[in-house]
Amino acid sequence: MQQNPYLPITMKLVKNLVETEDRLINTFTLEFMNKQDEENFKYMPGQFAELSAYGHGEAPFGIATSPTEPGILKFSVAKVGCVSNALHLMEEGTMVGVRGPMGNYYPIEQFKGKNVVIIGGGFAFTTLRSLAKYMLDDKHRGDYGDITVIYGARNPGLLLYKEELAEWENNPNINLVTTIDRPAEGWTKHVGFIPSITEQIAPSSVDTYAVVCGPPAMIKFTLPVLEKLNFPPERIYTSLEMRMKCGLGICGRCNIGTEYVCKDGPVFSMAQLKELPNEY
Amino acid sequence: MGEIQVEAENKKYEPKIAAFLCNWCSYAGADLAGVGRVQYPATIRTIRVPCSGRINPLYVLKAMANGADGVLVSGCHPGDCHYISGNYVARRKFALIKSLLNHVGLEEDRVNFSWVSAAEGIRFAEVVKGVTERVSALGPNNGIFKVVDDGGAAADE
Amino acid sequence: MNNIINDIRDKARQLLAEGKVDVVIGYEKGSLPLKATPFFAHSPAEVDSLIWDETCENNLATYVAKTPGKKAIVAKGCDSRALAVLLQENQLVRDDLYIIGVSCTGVIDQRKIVAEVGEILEAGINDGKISVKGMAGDKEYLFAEVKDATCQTCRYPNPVLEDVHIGETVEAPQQAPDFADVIALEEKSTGERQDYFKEQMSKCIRCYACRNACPLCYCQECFVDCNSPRWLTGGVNRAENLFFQAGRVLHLAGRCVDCGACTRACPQGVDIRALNRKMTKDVYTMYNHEAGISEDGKPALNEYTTNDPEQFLVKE
Amino acid sequence: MKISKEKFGQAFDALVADYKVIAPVSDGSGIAFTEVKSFSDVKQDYLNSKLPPKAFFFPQHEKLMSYKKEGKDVTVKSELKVENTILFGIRPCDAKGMLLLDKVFKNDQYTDPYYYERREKAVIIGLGCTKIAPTCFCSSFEISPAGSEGSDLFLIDLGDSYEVEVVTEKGKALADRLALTELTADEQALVEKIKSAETPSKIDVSNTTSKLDKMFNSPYWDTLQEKCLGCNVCSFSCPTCHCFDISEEVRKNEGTRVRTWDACMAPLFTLHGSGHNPRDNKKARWRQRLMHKFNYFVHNNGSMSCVGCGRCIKSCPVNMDIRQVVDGANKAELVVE
Repeated sequence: MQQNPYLPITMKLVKNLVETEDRLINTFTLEFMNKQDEENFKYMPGQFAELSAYGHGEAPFGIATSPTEPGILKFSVAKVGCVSNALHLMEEGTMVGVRGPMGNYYPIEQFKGKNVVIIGGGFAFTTLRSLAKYMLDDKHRGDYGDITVIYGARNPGLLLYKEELAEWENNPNINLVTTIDRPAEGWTKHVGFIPSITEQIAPSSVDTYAVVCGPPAMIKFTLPVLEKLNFPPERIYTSLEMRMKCGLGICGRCNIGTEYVCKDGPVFSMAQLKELPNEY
Repeated sequence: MGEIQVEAENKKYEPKIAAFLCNWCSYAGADLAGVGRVQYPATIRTIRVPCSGRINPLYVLKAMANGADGVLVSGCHPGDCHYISGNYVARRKFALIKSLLNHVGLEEDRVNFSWVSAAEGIRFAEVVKGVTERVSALGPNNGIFKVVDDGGAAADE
Repeated sequence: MNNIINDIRDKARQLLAEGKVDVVIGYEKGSLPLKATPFFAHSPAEVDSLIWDETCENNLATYVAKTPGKKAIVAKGCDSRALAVLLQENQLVRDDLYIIGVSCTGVIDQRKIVAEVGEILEAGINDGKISVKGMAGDKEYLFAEVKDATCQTCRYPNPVLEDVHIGETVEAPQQAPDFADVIALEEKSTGERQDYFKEQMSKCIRCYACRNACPLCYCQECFVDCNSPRWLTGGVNRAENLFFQAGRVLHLAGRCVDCGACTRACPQGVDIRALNRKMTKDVYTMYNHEAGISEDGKPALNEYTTNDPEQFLVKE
Repeated sequence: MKISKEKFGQAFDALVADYKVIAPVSDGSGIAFTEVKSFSDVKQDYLNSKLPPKAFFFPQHEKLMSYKKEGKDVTVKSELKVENTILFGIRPCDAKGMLLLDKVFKNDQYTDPYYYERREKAVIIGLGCTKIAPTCFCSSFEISPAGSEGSDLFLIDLGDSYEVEVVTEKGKALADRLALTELTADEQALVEKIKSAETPSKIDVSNTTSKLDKMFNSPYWDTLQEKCLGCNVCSFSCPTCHCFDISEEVRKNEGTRVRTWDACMAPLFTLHGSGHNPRDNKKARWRQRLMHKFNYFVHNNGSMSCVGCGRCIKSCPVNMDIRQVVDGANKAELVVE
């Protein structure tokens, strides 16, 4: 019989890093306690896990690490509710619960042999980082064509994973475009909203998949741009946010039409979303 | 072993009383009792509130639900409220809280209201003594608000 | 009764036709015998569904704030009192509200009937007599025999607030409020009362029908749903149920108009009114206050006098 | 086959030693399924319980696990407890409801152990309906008031005796403990008559699912929901509603994770931490409720998620009648988009 899917495994919080200058987003690095746990936790970019802050509750967060980074999981979490607040205040070394991996993942099999454009806004960049990191791995890089990442935030201080971005800047395997909404002192790269920067960069849609994650407004205005660039809806993917509890497709709250975001999602193509009621 | 333990526990039984004290009078009164070294039982857990008018009836219910053996709410004497009318408004609320809780079967002496001024350190000690005695006589909170758990973690120690 | 129904329809038709209101909130015949159901007439063509009789038990004041636009409402005495409290608390815009007042002699307590004749198959109301065909037998009742408990002690059968009155007014009892039910409970011992409420609370399933049916429970976020602080755990047990009911009743103290909507809404038959009535009695005896008997005035707990009774103070 | 009620009662009392036995009992304000120790406590003449028997597999409030924190460490313990159980007197609508819940608690990817292990260790003794309430409409869903689908052992009350039908292996194991005899021809005829009965109230659901496919943007939802109070009575009293919440109960350094019934009618059900709420109005919530039962569930599981027990009709404070709601959807005009 399969393991009880309601029981979390225990992982150790080894790093609680303040990620953004507004101190609202922290990145938690969790370490597997044993090999067995790690082997059972086989995941792919785009999946999420339910994190337990014992004494406060459980909440779902996208996994920011890639399966190519062994031993750990990372989550970048905005401070909004009960659980995320508790996580932010947690001391390093504390044990947290993790259930997962849950949901589906970005269709990396389909991406093979194609170019991939990753477009992310704000702190929705977490699973996109996982995806980029996965494709950039030495073992996988050869499977994919050009990888373009367009990533924006309101200001430079709100960009996630700054060190990694700096590294990607100089990595010939990836074409990184970063942008901020308004000019800021010391910022020499793009300035402008993601939709217009995307339009400006104009990635070719030939043999290319696009993955878009970000605030609803950003997605709303980016989609027409992608359409203009001739991306068909089947080749545009996004990841949905929804209130979830069980993560198993049972408790009912993430139900949209016939789909349960936790089990059938969170990754959907725009073609799939067009078939679903607009309730997300 | 059960019986012996129960007996031993009975001997050292000291009620736990949640005391909501208004910042301007009763809390200062309690402070005065402390400064003046006035002895009173160490049964109260003080929670300072800005005014007795701040007391939400749910505070009292929650204290009982979480296993307090008694509750004491104290504010400025009517007419002396730092905010002019806070305790006048609170007074009606308190009368109804007390009445309702008694009506649903909570023993009368578990929930207590009083007015204690900043100058009444000795009286504050007397109030606590009186409340402690009466709550002690009632024994531990096994009342109808306490969340009784069937063996899980939520049971009180 | 037929005249009243016709007059209600005429008024509703006129208000909608003249564009004075966008919707008329009243009652239509329900799907089950002896049941009326709230009805929202949006056009003059729909007003012929409106009815009025002893089955119109829901308190329609519940809907007023939630219904957008200008609205007319068919209001009994208790509905109008709820509206009065809502107005006192600035929850409604008086100009957006047209009150079609109807005097009420009480509503039927279906539970009494079902307890005797089983599920009701057919029923008719004629001349104050209710003839019922039930699964366990047939019976004819006098209206007085099956009148809802709350209506038996009602002192405001005529609307306290209205823009038009339909039908005749009924004679309102002049004597002081009757709290015999509360007194009977008060005279029991603490232990007996505790047992009574334990039994009642063990029935509650926390579906919140009482809260949602109550015209005066309008908090944006109810304390039971609040997660910081969390007043209640997810538990459904008699202690937490009492916490919920007592918390709700204390929020309603001095505001409850004793319409009985909570108790009628309860699918489990919990005696919620026993709590509300106690507060109503206390507020009346201590502060000589009745909730919602006029548009101006304030709820009892929003006011005070310098010599309010203080018997509740700790014994010293 | 049949057994006299007296003999059945004796066998029932013997079962109490080996099983936790749940049966209908009169609790003063109606019928409730409760643990019983003797057949004499069982209410035999009843329409149906106030609340559905789903709670024995999916309790309203249930501990999933408990934990203890010590410093930065934590120990976690499962709270799954399962007993051998017999549910006696389950009506055909509720038995069918359990089959539908089975599909929810075991989907293409996950099995819910709390539900499933209890379900596997439970035997359902169904009891056919010889009286049909005005709110019953199970025949709308190809459920017969005296149909044995979903039961392990199925009984029909013949007055002094029960007709006994063995439906599953589990039922057979129980039937082996009963001294069964043959039916007389008259009894056989009576059984046939009871079995052929239908509920007088029926709704036509033949085209409802395909109609709802096209109704997401229908104005029907605007007026439908007006009188709904948004309480949870219909969901809690529904034998197929299964939504739940998971929360934590904490005392000092210990806590339990519990799940409690929740309902799609509650505004907080879909509220995000960010404040965004995809179903932030009653209209969207009512649409979800109806769509889920009569459309989404059909697409996912091949049948409607309503068994026509009529509990929601009976207990709705404002007499919202699901039969009328479905009928209204059947008749609603489609908007051309």
